[in-house]
Amino acid sequence: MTRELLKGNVAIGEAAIRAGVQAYFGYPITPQTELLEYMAWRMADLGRVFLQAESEIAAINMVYGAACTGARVMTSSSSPGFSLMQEGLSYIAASDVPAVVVDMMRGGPGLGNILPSQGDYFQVTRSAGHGDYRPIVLAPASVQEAIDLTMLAFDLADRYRHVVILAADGQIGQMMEPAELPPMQPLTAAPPWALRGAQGRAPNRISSLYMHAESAEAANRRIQSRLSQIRQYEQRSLEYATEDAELLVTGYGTAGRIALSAVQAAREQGLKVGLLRPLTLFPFPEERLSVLADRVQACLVVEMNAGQMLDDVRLAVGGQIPVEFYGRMGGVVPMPDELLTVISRMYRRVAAPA
Amino acid sequence: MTRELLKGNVAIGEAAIRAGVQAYFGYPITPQTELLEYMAWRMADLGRVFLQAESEIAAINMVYGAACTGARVMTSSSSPGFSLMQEGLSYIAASDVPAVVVDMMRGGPGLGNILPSQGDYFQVTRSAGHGDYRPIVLAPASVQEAIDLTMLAFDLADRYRHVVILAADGQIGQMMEPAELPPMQPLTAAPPWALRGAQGRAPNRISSLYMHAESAEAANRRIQSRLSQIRQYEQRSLEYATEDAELLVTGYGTAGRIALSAVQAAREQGLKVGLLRPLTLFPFPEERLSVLADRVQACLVVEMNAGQMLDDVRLAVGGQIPVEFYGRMGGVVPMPDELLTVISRMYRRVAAPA
Amino acid sequence: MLQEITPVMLPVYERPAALAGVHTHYCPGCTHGIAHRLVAEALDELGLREQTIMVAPVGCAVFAYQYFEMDGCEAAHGRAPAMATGIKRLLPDRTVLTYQGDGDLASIGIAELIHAAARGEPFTTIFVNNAIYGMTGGQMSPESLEGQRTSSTPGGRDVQRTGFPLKVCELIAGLEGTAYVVRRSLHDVASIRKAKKAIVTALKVQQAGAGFSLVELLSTCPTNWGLTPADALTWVEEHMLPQYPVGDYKVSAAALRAAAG
Amino acid sequence: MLQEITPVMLPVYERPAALAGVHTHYCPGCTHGIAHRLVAEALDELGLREQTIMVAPVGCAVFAYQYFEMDGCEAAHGRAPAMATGIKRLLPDRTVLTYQGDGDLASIGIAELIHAAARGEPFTTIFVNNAIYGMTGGQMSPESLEGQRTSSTPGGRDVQRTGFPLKVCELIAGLEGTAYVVRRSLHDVASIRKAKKAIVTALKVQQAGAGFSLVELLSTCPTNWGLTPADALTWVEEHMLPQYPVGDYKVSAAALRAAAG
Amino acid sequence: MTGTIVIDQERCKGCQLCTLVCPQHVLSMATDTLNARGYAPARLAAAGCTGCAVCAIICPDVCITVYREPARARRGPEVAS
Amino acid sequence: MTGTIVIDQERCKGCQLCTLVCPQHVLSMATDTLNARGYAPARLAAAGCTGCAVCAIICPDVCITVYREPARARRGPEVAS
Amino acid sequence: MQDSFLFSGFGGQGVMFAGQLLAYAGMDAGYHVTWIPSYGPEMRGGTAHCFVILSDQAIGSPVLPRPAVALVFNQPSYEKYAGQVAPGGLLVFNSSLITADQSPSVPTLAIPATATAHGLGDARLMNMVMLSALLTVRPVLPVSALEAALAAHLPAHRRSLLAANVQALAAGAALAREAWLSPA
Amino acid sequence: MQDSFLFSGFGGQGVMFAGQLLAYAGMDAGYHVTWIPSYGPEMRGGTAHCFVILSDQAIGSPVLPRPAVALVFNQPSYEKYAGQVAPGGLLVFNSSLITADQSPSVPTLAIPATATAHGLGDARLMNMVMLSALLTVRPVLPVSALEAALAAHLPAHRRSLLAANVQALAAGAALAREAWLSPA
Ligand SMILES: Cc1ncc(C[n+]2csc(CCOP(=O)(O)OP(=O)(O)O)c2C)c(N)n1
Ligand SMILES: Cc1ncc(C[n+]2csc(CCOP(=O)(O)OP(=O)(O)O)c2C)c(N)n1
Ligand code: SF4
Ligand code: SF4
Ligand code: SF4
Ligand code: SF4
Ligand code: SF4
Ligand code: SF4
Ligand SMILES: [Mg+2]
Ligand SMILES: [Mg+2]
Repeated sequence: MTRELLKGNVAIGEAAIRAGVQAYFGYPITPQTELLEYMAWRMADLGRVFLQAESEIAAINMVYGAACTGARVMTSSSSPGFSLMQEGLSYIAASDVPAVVVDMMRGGPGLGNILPSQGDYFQVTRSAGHGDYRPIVLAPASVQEAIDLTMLAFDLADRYRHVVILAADGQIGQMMEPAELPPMQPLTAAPPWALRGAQGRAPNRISSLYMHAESAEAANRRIQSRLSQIRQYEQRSLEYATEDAELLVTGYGTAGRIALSAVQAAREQGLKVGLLRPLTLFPFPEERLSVLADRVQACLVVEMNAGQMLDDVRLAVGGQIPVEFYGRMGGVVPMPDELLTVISRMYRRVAAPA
Repeated sequence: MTRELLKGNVAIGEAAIRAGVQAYFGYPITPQTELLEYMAWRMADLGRVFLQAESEIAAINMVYGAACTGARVMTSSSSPGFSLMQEGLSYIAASDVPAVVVDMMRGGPGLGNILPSQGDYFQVTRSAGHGDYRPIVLAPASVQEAIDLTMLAFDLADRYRHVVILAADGQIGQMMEPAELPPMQPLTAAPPWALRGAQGRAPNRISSLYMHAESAEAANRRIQSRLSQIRQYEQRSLEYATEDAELLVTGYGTAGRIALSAVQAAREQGLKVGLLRPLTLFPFPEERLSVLADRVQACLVVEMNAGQMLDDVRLAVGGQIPVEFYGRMGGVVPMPDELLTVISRMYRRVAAPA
Repeated sequence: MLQEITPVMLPVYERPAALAGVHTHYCPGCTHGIAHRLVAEALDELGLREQTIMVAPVGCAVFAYQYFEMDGCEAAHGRAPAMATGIKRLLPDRTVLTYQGDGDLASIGIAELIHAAARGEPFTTIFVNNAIYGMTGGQMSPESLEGQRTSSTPGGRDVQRTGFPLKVCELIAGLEGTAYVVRRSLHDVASIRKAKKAIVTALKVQQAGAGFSLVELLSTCPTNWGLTPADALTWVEEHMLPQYPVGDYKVSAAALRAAAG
Repeated sequence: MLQEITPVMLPVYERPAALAGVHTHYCPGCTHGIAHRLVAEALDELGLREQTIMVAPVGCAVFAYQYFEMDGCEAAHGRAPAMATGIKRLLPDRTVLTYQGDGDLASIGIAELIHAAARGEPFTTIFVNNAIYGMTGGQMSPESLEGQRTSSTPGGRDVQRTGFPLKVCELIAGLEGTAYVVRRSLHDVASIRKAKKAIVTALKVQQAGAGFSLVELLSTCPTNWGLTPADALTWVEEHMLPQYPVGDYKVSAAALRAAAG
Repeated sequence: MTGTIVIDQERCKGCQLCTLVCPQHVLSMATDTLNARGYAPARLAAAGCTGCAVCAIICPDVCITVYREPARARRGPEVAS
Repeated sequence: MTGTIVIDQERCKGCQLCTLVCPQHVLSMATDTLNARGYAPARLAAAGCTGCAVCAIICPDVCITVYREPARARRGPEVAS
Repeated sequence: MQDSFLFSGFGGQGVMFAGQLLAYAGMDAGYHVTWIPSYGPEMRGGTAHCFVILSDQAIGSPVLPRPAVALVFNQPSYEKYAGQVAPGGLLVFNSSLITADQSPSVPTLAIPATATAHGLGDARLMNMVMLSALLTVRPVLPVSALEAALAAHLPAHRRSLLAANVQALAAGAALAREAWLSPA
Repeated sequence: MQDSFLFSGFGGQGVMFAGQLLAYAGMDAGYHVTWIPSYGPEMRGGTAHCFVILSDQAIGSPVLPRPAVALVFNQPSYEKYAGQVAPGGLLVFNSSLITADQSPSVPTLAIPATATAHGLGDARLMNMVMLSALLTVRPVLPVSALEAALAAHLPAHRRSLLAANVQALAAGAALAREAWLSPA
């Protein structure tokens, strides 16, 4: 395969297609619109299903229906639109049907703006709707990762029959970078639980309704055990220069990527700084983080929000080391220099006090 | 005032009325429907605004509009309906208008059932929509508290110009208990920022749109500083027998109330067990909890979910002491005896090992 | 038993195969049960049971997916048309049905209904209009009649404050995507027969891919109306029928052909 | 300047007071600007500026609340009718206006529109129909014409797959809560004059509390249509007008009285 | 005697609708028993059933199976047309 | 000469609509300057303006103020009716 | 002291009001009190029930897995709850409508409540007959407390029924004394 | 090596494509590359811009507060960005449309690009003139790399313009050599 210069939104769309997505339902919203627009012609070209829904609510419920047929299906949106999908997401998760949802996060709360942000971390990782469950959440930091994690998203969705959210931000959606697309995969066959007409078999029924507390609790336990499997097997993260680091920086997606530049610069200045960049936000790579927490003096969390993954980091390190936070909000993307300043100050304070 | 036998849903409605709620917009959903039904006749009787909205989305956006006029306004729902309000809540919070929202939680995820649950803890405390903010969240455990916290909700909403969520569950909504209602309060006057026509003054404008990153970040900082004030001044909790406790039990709302029975029973058996019951879920009473964490040997968190406040407890105690969890899901309410068993087992293990 | 079934007697009316054997939770005399039976009979008649997917609503018919002997699912409140769209787009040769109450379809779900209809999604909606929110205990629905007492309009529906009854067939018949939009009633035997015919026609229209089809059925809620089952039928006749006239609101040319064929 | 304004000359056309002095972000030639001006003129004429509350949509008119010299707010996408309902219910004697694009009103917001209309909420909606999602860069809206190329219908709108244009006036005129529902166009001077009159009438209808009023304005999006501003006007005339005929779709008796008074 | 019916006593919810529509007035409600779910079921209480199936058509709980003598039965169920 | 107009050069976005509708053909677009926002604004380029206000009615950016001699002005703006 | 009561029967049998009346009486007597119904579609067509607790300290759970006392008004409720009463408890049942075909491990009190109510002219008085029968054999509160509660809390539109209700209370108490004192 | 480029002008001036072409050329030369546009309503009626980075190591941020090089195509872009170029950087501006009324602290290169493009028969070639002018004085990549990138990446429906584009590249390079070598 050759490398192409690809826009994040387009790359995700094409990756989904190569992963065998059979239907896309979506509603325009900046900064993910190009993904929808790409699907509009590409899916039609391939004779697959593309439909611009009347709203994000309709889109997620179309996804719900389409997913019930056993097909690989997808929708994408950005923060306000993602908020509108909460009820539908909760239904999907409760019904054990796989679905992939892209949240190309933008500045919030409210209408906010269309600039890159990570303000939906809580919403994507904690529940995405009412009731007890957590979606699998993947956080790409580059166009290539957007492709790779989109492919992974479909596999995980099918494997666990669970909702997978690709949580990126406007910068990743809008940016072009060289990247390599995987080969086209064949469409997956419909699984036995799919709704396709009860021909020669007992009816299949998909629902999230459990009138009685006992059956509802059993359904919840099923979800929880699925989640603990996911916690056990699916934690993923990348590291840079953590071997001898005194200060560990952590951040995901765009913030994590920019933090890498800052960490590299800090290393050039001789500071023993390392980076852990989670690829999965749920399951949060707590195992790896707690291993690293044993080694470093302190940890700095960088996010494009007011401090959300911060909770997961603090939970993972469990008070072992001081954890500090640096965040920009409302669509401001921190610059490498800015992070370098923050890192070196903190380094002097906590890791190598004079 | 005399004590009356009041149903939780009705008590909340009447408390809101006495707090001077001028408009109620809502959509039926079990187990909060009686609240809507009560408002239907009571508000009409008083010549205030009652409107059954076409959906929860309409309801929350009617609340948004009505709140912009400077009136005290309210809606109520239960888990799936609350999920549908996420976008609207985020807009309201971003626009600095006060609003009170009741979430009478039920078994989830998905359609689930109508039984009592605390499965929305994450959704209510973490963001209630996209972007960075947290609603103030109050958690009553009895009909009397439902009344008192409803009154408080309106005051806090006005004081901070913020969203306040009363997070109860089906049991509190459905239960009758003796309780005392406060006297009727006069309606509040419209604040200067309210939209009521720009007569003889410059226009007032309310929005959550900040095109530029700088202004959006400034708006976020305003919200964050409001939140830190709230964190500083509004943490509330109740305690029982914590002075000499070796094991601290904590739970809110119905779970906390039932835990109290279990803790009392444990005390009768001579076990040094105490209870902390948060009244505010955001701000979480972390100060008090961390003080207590210094004194006790271990902490048990009890919830009617898979472990959500658990995170806040672990964050507050910061690894000082072991924290364990006991939860029931999908509408199952734990029984006092059941909790007593859990408590005494844990007590023997961690607090007073033989 | 007063009459024995002698060997010479033949069954002329039996439980349709498309209905599951389970007990339903409907209240005594609730005509949801009749609507279910008619749908099942229609599917049996056309031999569609094994290729049908049923989308149940949130409302008293929330268990509908269990009450039919076929593949089914349960949509979020009001979103059945969106869910059905998702299914039908993936499986265009299957028969897809939504079954929705008036709160579900006309209140929270009106956007999804209108857009599915405007797009001409070729599935069939059975719209059970009992002028009230049955499941949640009898609140006003958009279909409640002027003056109707409900638990959220305790003084009777005041149309000036709560709005005017929403006439769904009339509303959507003008949309180009609709092929077959009719209203029938379940309040007596003759009407039930006509309702059945309409459901059969709607399914044929769907099979022909002619566009969106909807059969509205005026139905009872004895429990929340506070009437006996028999009085509830009379209430439909006396109060609902004048407001919601039965009739064919749209039969497109393609639908006509499909019905004939 | 070729002509001097001599003292004997009087201004006959000035910027309306209800328009704020700020620059707008609309593209050159976009008729959103005309719609804004007409609303401002109508409010000035009726002396309503100081008692009006404007609800802006999400769409290119997202800043409308800043472009008028009056109280205003900014609704979530499609929810302006709900927000306006909240305001109007609390302040029944104020004038409440929503200003919505076709994506906002007819797609995501159709439920809130229909229910506000069915309830007869006495506020006024200015519905700017440019047959496209302007702000997000030109995707299909429910109003896009058959065959129209948009960024989400690159091969032209195929009504069989994407649905048929949704005719909002026609859809809601039959609702009992609507008092005044008309369509006008902004494609030439004569039409603009008529549009202005309709807005004035709608506001009078609102003042009379006669019910819900809506003025649809056929508008341009030169940027996303890929046309010059002048060609865009022609496109409205040649392509939109035949599909969306201007006219009075509903003028209730009460509205007639209000308009006359 | 041209027809008869069988009422599933356990399914019947005692709504009485069948008894009201039967043109032959041969149906009535049990007064002596309740079924397991607490309902007094309908019963064929007199001779004269014609197998017209009107009761079955109105029964919301699909409790009634209708039988006819072959001559009439061949004319097919009136229900299904 | 019965009227004139003033075009707010900074507000004008150069859309040309006024120049196309002016019945007197007295408007044209600047070719020599751009305003601060980069647009070539419209200008009154010839004598003959009647103050009919047609240009102002079509202008999407409300750039045009129209003046008339008192006799005609008293008839009131044609815009507002 | 803590005592818990399950009331169960068809909708329309006055299950909820009977429970509420006990709760009112308990409240007026200074007890902590909770009342909680079954709610929502559970009720649809089936049996309805409510749970009442009286206690002299704060009540944790308003529902318990096994009530100390069950008052069952119809056969399905009997089937469901007869075996669930806590040890040391009591089962009161409406023998007019219930065929007692189980042998519960707790004492039972059979009251022909519907028949008695009929005799008093209104079958809807059945719930009062049952309630006073209960308090007669398990005197958590005196039957007179129910009378007072009725007088204080009967909604205005039902005031006219006060006398009949009081009569029913008396009848229930009489039946209970009889049944309880004369071993079966 | 890391170099960063801001392209800014009116929509329709080929801002985005110029940036993309540089990115393509950089990619083909083996660099890490990012390209990112301004997007959404920011573009509405105003100036559009994009930001390109070429680097020999992984690129953290695809946008920087101050570009090393700014290519401005129109007056508003000049006003906005002339002062923002990083120290040691370069400002290239389209002198056909821009009156240089500031004195930026970085060297400037004035290219009559629109006029030149006009001369070549198509004003839309302006962006190519500017781009090759830039690479001529700041030879991160040879101008020939742009030609190759054009050949490789010009979309099919624009293929017919290849020759004209290549001509424009040559013209830009010539202009730049002239302007740069002959001090003003
Ligand atoms: C999002 C959401 N809102 C509200 C509810 C509560 N709810 C359940 S059923 C129902 C109304 C059902 O009425 P209708 O559709 O008329 O059906 P019926 O019961 O009358 O057959 C409502 C409001 C819900 N489950 N989900
Ligand atoms: C919930 C939500 N979904 C989507 C968007 C993105 N969005 C912004 S404006 C718009 C469409 C606007 O189109 P229209 O209403 O026709 O107005 P126009 O711009 O054409 O005037 C969309 C989809 C959003 N902001 N919020
Ligand atoms: S509540 Fe009404 S609609 Fe629901 S099952 Fe009972 S009678 Fe039927
Ligand atoms: S994008 Fe279209 S609708 Fe929006 S301002 Fe520009 S021309 Fe007007
Ligand atoms: S089949 Fe006809 S005659 Fe026989 S019982 Fe039924 S309704 Fe009566
Ligand atoms: S109609 Fe059916 S359910 Fe009703 S009484 Fe007759 S047999 Fe029973
Ligand atoms: S007022 Fe009339 S004549 Fe004068 S410039 Fe404008 S359009 Fe032309
Ligand atoms: S119509 Fe207005 S904006 Fe357009 S060119 Fe004329 S003055 Fe300028
Ligand atoms: Mg209904
Ligand atoms: Mg539009």
